[in-house]
Amino acid sequence: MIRQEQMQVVKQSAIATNIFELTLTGQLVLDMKQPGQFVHLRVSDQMEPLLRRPISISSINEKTLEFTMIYRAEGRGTKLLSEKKPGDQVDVLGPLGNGFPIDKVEVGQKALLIGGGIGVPPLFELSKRLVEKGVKPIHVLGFQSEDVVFYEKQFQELGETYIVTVDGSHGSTGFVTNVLEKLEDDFAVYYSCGPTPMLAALEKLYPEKEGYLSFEQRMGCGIGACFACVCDTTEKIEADYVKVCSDGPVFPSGVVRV
Amino acid sequence: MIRQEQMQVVKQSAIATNIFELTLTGQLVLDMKQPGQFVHLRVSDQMEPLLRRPISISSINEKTLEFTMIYRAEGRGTKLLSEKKPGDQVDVLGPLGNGFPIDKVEVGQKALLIGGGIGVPPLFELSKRLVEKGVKPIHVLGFQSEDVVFYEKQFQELGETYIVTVDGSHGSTGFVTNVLEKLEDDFAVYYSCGPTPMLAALEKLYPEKEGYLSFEQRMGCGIGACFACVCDTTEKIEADYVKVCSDGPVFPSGVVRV
Amino acid sequence: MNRLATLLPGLTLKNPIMPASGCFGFGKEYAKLYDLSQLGAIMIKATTPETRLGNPTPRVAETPSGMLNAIGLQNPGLKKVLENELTWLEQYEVPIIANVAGYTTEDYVTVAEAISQAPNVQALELNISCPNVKQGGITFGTDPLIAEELTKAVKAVSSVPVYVKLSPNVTDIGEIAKAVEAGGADGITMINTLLGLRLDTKTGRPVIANVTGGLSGPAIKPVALRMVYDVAPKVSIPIIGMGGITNIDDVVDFLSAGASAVAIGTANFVDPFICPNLIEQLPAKLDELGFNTVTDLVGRSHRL
Amino acid sequence: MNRLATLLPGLTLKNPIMPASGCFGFGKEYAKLYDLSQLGAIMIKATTPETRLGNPTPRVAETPSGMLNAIGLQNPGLKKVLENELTWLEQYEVPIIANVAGYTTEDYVTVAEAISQAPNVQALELNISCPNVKQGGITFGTDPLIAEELTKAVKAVSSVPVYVKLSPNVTDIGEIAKAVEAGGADGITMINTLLGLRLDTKTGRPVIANVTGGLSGPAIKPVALRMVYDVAPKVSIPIIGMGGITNIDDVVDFLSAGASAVAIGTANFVDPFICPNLIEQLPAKLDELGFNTVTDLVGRSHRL
Ligand SMILES: Cc1cc2nc3c(=O)[nH]c(=O)nc-3n(C[C@H](O)[C@H](O)[C@H](O)COP(=O)(O)OP(=O)(O)OC[C@H]3O[C@@H](n4cnc5c(N)ncnc54)[C@H](O)[C@@H]3O)c2cc1C
Ligand SMILES: Cc1cc2nc3c(=O)[nH]c(=O)nc-3n(C[C@H](O)[C@H](O)[C@H](O)COP(=O)(O)OP(=O)(O)OC[C@H]3O[C@@H](n4cnc5c(N)ncnc54)[C@H](O)[C@@H]3O)c2cc1C
Ligand SMILES: Cc1cc2nc3c(=O)[nH]c(=O)nc-3n(C[C@H](O)[C@H](O)[C@H](O)COP(=O)(O)O)c2cc1C
Ligand SMILES: Cc1cc2nc3c(=O)[nH]c(=O)nc-3n(C[C@H](O)[C@H](O)[C@H](O)COP(=O)(O)O)c2cc1C
Ligand code: FES
Ligand code: FES
Repeated sequence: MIRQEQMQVVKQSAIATNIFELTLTGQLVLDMKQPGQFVHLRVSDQMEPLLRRPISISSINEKTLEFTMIYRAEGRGTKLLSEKKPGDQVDVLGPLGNGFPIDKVEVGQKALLIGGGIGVPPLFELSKRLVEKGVKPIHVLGFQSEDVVFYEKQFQELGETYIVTVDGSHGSTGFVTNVLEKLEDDFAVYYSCGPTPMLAALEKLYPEKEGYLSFEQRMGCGIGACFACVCDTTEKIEADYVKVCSDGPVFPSGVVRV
Repeated sequence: MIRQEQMQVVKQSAIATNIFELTLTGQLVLDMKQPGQFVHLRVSDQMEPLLRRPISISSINEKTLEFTMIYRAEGRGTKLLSEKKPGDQVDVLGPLGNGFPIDKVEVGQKALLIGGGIGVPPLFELSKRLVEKGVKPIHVLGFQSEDVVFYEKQFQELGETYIVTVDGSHGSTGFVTNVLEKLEDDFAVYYSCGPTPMLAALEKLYPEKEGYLSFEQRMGCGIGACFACVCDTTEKIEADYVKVCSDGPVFPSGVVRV
Repeated sequence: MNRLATLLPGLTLKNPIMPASGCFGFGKEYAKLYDLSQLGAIMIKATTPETRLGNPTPRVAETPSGMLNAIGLQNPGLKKVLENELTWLEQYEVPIIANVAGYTTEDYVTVAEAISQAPNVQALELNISCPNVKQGGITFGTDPLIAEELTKAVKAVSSVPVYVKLSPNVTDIGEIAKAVEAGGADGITMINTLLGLRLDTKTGRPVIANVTGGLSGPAIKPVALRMVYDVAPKVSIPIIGMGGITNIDDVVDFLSAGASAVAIGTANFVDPFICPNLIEQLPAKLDELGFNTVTDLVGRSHRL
Repeated sequence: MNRLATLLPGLTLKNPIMPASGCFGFGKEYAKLYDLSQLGAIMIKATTPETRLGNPTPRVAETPSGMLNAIGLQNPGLKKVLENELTWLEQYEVPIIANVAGYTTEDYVTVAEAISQAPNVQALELNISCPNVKQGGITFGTDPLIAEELTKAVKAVSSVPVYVKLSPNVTDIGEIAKAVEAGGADGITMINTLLGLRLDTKTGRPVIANVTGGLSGPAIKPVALRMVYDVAPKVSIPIIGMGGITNIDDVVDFLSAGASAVAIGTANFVDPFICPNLIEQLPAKLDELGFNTVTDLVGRSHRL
């Protein structure tokens, strides 16, 4: 169920250049069922910045009623968010959307998780759940450069992890696809979140594979009412369009026209 | 000289219902020369609330580079201001305007200081300076009710102090004029800050006395450029109007048409 | 007696607060959050004769205390709105105001005639003010003669009262208001969005794919309020006011300026519970201001 | 070479940034804060033939990300402006743009003729868009024919180039722009304020004594930017853009949309050092965006 709650900041820290890890606590955590869902945050009580910001859920801890997000402080809203301190309240609407389905892969199979930049966070909870289930995740994570790499260790603890940076300052050099081309394709399903060109490249690279891709769009309401976040679809589905906020953000590969 | 400075919050506390005492520190304090001047504060780094808020300087400590304001948290801006914590920065423009002249009263003479509600604060620094000079201040301070009375002790330490509340919940009952009518008028000068009807009543009560009155107006720039804060004048001066922010806020009695 | 009750042509409202068209879809999403029967009414999304896919994305952009949108009237088209949306909405006890849009008089007439016959549609809202469609839309709202003619044409076929939604992008909104009143409008809704632009500073390109978009949210409240205050004394038909309402004081201001009811658009995105919250806060606010009923408050600024 | 240099009819600007009329008085107050010679130009307060005392107070009110004002053209009148203000300003090396206002064509002509002869006045800004004076003012700015005629009349007497300041409170600002160009205007300045209203929620009374006021500040930036973007391709005279500029990105946006220079109004009240700050920031911003000169940046959104 979607709820609105004043959640409390448990901790916040910078984990890479302009990249923050923020943990909130509240009852809303109990409704977070799927990796890949997101929350819609108010960053200020004032009327400016006005709109909520969509941020993916990166990890969930039902026991402590905590969840964590990882985001880049870039514009006005995320910068304000990065100033929140433990004890501060954040107005959270969520959990929103449909996440990554983990029932598409069987115990003992391999799953390929491909993340690009600030698209990496939702893959973390996904990977944890796959490991819990007995699936073997392989992580291929692309970043611009060393100073914005995060969670390398955390992913390594869950499974095989390849880091690639555009400028080669950490891991191998280039794009995730440079790594993928060299990997065996003995995985059952691939999951990805990152910039749209990367998602498009994946669909081309694995035309026969089952894949689940998480998309981004500018949002208004975040719950499906305003039609801000629509994407055109391919012939693969009947609907003429999908809404990223309520039909997605995760779609099976081939559904969204990229 | 008028300066703009990011000053630091030293302390802030509620001293009566919705009434806050805020102390800031910074170099700008060195330019505060006169009791009755004010500062123009930004209460947020965001664009909303947009305008600065004019608040009187209530006391000045050149040694510690600190000054104190007392204000009522009422609208959006002052409410935000009341949330500032020690260590936070506040964007201050000041000192602004012309304050109460203390050279109009001689050593050994009496001065009558009349404050109404949130007009009381600037009289505190004034009284301190008068006492320092060897002038005897008499304070008549009017408030709505007991819960919004502040600084009673502080004024008592400086001189004779009468408190009057509209509802009689503290001190005597009624308006400052009810007290004043019973007081001897053996003072050389009177000084006042408070609601305009009170200032008007004082001018009527003491037509022969030298008086200095501090006025309020909605402000834009706070420095005399935008003509937002003008007041009509009487025949007493040549100018057709005065600006509260730069010609005032303190004017000799009889100058501003009330 | 219900202090919040508001009677308008075709509309018996439990309270004067309703979501604005385009900001509430056809209600399904908000129905998951609260009971829609609480609402005074629902202004559903603009309906056109055929399915419309709207403009390319990005369709929204944030601005200081506001937002731009250029959705482009995306909607499933008349047939599906009747079959899927309005039928579904029948489960709630809430009057529906159907927002009617199009490119030609024909379009408006077609939609108006059919949709006004749906059992829960109690009024139409003629959208002659959408700034986000290239032809039609806005021109209907900026020329008094055309606005009057269109109103007449729609009135001739509608089975329910017709409200006309005015554009703020005009020199004299009072003139348009009087024209639609002369055309037979039963009420006025105002305002639609102000035409605005945001550029991506890095690239110089418009942020919104459609280039310009409609400005809404708190930023426009002073303009909207001025227009309601201006139009109210000039017409004898009621006004449903909107534009930047985000809190109960804003509601009071629009009623004071002469609106008989209000609609909430952008604020739904900031706080999805805004409509029921404001409805709940209204009685206490009336008490605070010393008014018995909402009707007593309407137009008070003109009586001072 | 000065990368910020901007050449406009009558104006050789060190940089394209100047304070907007009415937000900077005649410069005296800001001169206490910084050296006025740093500024690209100064748009001085509206001048009328006689002393004007303006509207009753309150004259300003805050709104979400904006403010309303109804100063009512208070100014010391032509004679005193010439004798006290302009003479005093001669000590600075900064071109003055004199904002000319009035109620009748006569008024405009009288002021224009005299003030254009002051040695440091290098251009006039015809204020045909003040929303805060009952007669005149705004009507000159909303009717293309009247605007054209007034421009002609002023051009006939002015010794310096004439810029016309447009009102945003119109259906089609492009039409007015073309009209004043046809009337001989050398440039356009835009936009003046949007007409708005704020009510005191407690009492229902307008906060501003004049009832309505002009809306300015960040809230109106999307509207102003849209209008500059709209007008720039339609005229061949330069535009000085304004409306809600508060930071260097806003400056870039207005230049990108087609303004050759920009003016800063309300932001001076928020940060009295805004003009010199933005002037200082501009070269680094040009570097960041990969432009050599300000002139290269002007109108880039139309060339993409
Ligand atoms: C489903 C979803 C999940 C996301 N998860 C994450 C995440 O886990 N970590 C992270 O760092 N970022 C994430 N993003 C992107 C994030 O929403 C934007 O970076 C953020 O909204 C930018 O806000 P701002 O205040 O920094 O920028 P501003 O420029 O001030 O934003 C202005 C407006 O544009 C919107 N906007 C700007 N960039 C984007 C964008 N890329 N996507 C959507 N809206 C945008 C803002 O929400 C706001 O409404 C996600 C986006 C979506 C749609
Ligand atoms: C010279 C001067 C000195 C002042 N000194 C003090 C003081 O020491 N302590 C104190 O509590 N108050 C003082 N005030 C009043 C104080 O400025 C207002 O209470 C405050 O600006 C209200 O802001 P807000 O955010 O609470 O209200 P809002 O309603 O959000 O304010 C909206 C706008 O109206 C203006 N405004 C509202 N009320 C007033 C007012 N009474 N006077 C001027 N502008 C107003 C605000 O500045 C703002 O621009 C002083 C005013 C002036 C002019
Ligand atoms: C995303 C969005 C979509 C809108 N769609 C419509 C629409 O389909 N029909 C219509 O008449 N108005 C539409 N509007 C305008 C609103 O109904 C309302 O008139 C306007 O937004 C001002 O109110 P607000 O400031 O409360 O949002 C839309 C507004 C927004 C923000
Ligand atoms: C207090 C105030 C006074 C103004 N006075 C004038 C004026 O005398 N003449 C004029 O042409 N414009 C006047 N304006 C309009 C500004 O010059 C400018 O066009 C408008 O405020 C938009 O810019 P901004 O958003 O940067 O303030 C005034 C604006 C304000 C806020
Ligand atoms: S953001 Fe409103 S429909 Fe998706
Ligand atoms: S506030 Fe601008 S002149 Fe006084």
